[in-house]
Amino acid sequence: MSENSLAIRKFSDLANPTRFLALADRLLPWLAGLTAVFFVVGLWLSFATEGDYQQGETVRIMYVHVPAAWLSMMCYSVMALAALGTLVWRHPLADVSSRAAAPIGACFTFLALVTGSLWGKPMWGTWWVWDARLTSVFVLFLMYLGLMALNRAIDDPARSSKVSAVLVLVGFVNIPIIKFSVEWWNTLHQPASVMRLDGPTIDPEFLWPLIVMAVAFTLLFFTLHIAAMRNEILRRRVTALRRLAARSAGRGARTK
Amino acid sequence: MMSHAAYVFTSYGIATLTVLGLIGWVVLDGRARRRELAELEASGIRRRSAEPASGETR
Amino acid sequence: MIALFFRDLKLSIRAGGGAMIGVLFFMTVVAVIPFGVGPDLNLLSRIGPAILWIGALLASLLGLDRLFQAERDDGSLDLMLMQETPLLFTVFVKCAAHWAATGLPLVIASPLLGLFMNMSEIAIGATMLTLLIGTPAITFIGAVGAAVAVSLPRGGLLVSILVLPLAIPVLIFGVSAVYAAIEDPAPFLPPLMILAAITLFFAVIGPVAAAAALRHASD
Amino acid sequence: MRLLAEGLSAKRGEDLIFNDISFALDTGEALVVTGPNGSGKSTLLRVLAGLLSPESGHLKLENAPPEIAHPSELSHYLGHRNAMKRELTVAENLSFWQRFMGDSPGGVGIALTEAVEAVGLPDIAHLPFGYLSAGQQRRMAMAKLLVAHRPIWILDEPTAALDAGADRLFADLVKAHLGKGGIVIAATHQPLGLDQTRELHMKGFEHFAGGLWHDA
Repeated sequence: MSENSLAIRKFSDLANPTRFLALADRLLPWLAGLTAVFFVVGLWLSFATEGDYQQGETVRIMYVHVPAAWLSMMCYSVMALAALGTLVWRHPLADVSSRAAAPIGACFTFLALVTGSLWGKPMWGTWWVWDARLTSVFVLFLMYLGLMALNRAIDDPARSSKVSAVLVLVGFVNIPIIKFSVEWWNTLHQPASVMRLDGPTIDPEFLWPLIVMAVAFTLLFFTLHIAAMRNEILRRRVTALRRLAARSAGRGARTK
Repeated sequence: MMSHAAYVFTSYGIATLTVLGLIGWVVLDGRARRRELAELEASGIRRRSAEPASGETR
Repeated sequence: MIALFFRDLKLSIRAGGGAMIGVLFFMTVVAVIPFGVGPDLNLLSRIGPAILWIGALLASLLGLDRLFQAERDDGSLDLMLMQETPLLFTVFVKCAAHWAATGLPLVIASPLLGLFMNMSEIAIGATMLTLLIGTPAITFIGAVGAAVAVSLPRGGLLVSILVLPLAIPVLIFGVSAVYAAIEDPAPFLPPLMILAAITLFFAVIGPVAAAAALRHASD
Repeated sequence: MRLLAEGLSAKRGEDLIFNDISFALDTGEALVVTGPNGSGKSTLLRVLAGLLSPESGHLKLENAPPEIAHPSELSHYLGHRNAMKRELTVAENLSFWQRFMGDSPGGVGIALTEAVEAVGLPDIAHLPFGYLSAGQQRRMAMAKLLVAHRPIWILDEPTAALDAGADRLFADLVKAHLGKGGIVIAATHQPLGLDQTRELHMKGFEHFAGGLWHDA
């Protein structure tokens, strides 16, 4: 009972933008530091380990490619959750979160596409194939860009939040398609080897750098996301203050 | 293997550039917003202090 | 005039501007093609240049209808008509700004999409070059359509219908120049020169016609 | 300088809006155009601004600089719409028009900060134009008249959406412009608060069916 009320109080604390800003200010340095540490370790691991006998040096691309691809999907899931928060609970920060995540997600998806294609050129002999996995990730990239365009096109956040939340949720069907495309259609892209029910199938030699890099990228995402949310809150404050300034300037003139 | 190493370094390079760009964008965006907020607050204080003056003239 | 150029550039980058939409549309159109024709890489690399050109043509038509309509809606067009500077220059500068905001990003995005289409390096380079030379012509032709349709309530679709037939020569010579670059026997320069000539021709004719149309549309 | 209109008439579509209007305005003189809705005030002003060509008659400028082809090049036109972009800030809008229009011979526009001060809104030039209220937007559109010098001002319902205080402020601007040897032509329902103005009352053509497709 008391735990429940405590949880609700914390939840409502988060809903207050000022509290969120204070929390973000305290949290961000730690998150950033932790991210840096993980990146140092991860990069060291990924260059210290030996190359794969089959893939050679290019296996090192995987240490960037897999985390970026993972984040491209996780970021969209975060956005979908936030969209749900906007539509169902009308959480004031949910729309901020979804808006702030879109450019970050687009960047990670871009990274996944580019590194994948840099891996594909020496391994498959082509930059790009239109197989299910690659195509659906590209569609995800286009969706991120489309959402960013939508967010920019509608000036008023109160109006755009619901609209873009609906679009995010509709677009969420793409995520399971990406995840299972490799299993549903037998394509060129190799099947998942880390996130499997029967445990990872790759050599621990490659698993460790991969895991550390994945954690580092995830931490990076959360750091950037919180910072971007803070920016978005500040942006909305600026807008609100500007409208206030315009209104009060009119009043000032009338009293003169 | 030399050409493979080139692919590896290109992808790490692009990844670094993208991530640095993203961080730079977030930081600069935050700074710009804070500056705007500070400017607005500064002008807001001026507006508040100007209000009694306009009351006097009335 | 420089002020006008930068104002239009700023407007297209600000919220609600069309600079990003065009590229996004371009990428989407090109991404849809392999679903239609199938993922056969040889086929894609053969039709790639044509698809990039058609995608760029459609994408550069997107924002054209607002070129003068936005100015008319808020009354800016009236002031532009009144100035001592000939309307011709105003139209030309507006076209240049529109191209820099929507056409240039298409040119920059085209190599990326060329890779998706499995095109060779030469084909990608040739496509980029022809797009760089050819897309201004589309903008100048489009300006005529936009000026004709400026006072119509639903001018957007009409502009596309008016402009597409006129833009066909650009498409023909753009695509044939790219294929000439890939296939050895055909010479590359003549179609490219004709393309450049078309662009120069429309850079003169387009603003003249658009200015005339705007003068008569105003009332 | 002297602005002469001789026997002006104008059509919109097939309808004759007004017929045979003549006047002459010297420097420092103002003409207030009054009349009921639909009597052709706006059309007359658009003809004067060179945006519509008159059906008959002509417009002349005596003692004008020789390179001027049409009086509109020496005119400011403030129509129903403000000709400002909602997405840009007020300062960006004004500095664009200042640079785009340039100054007519015989004067210079005032600086941007002075102009927004003259319309009584010095604090909000950094805001996007779309954030402003209708009255504030109108006042900023008037600031546009000040940043680039034009001897002739053609104003269509300039004081619509303005409150009484802003009305007076605007009348002062017009007076100052006349005092410097300008010419003002304004269509309005409200009195502008000007002392020495000439008035042109337009009645419209309810009785007149002179179109091409009417039976004679």
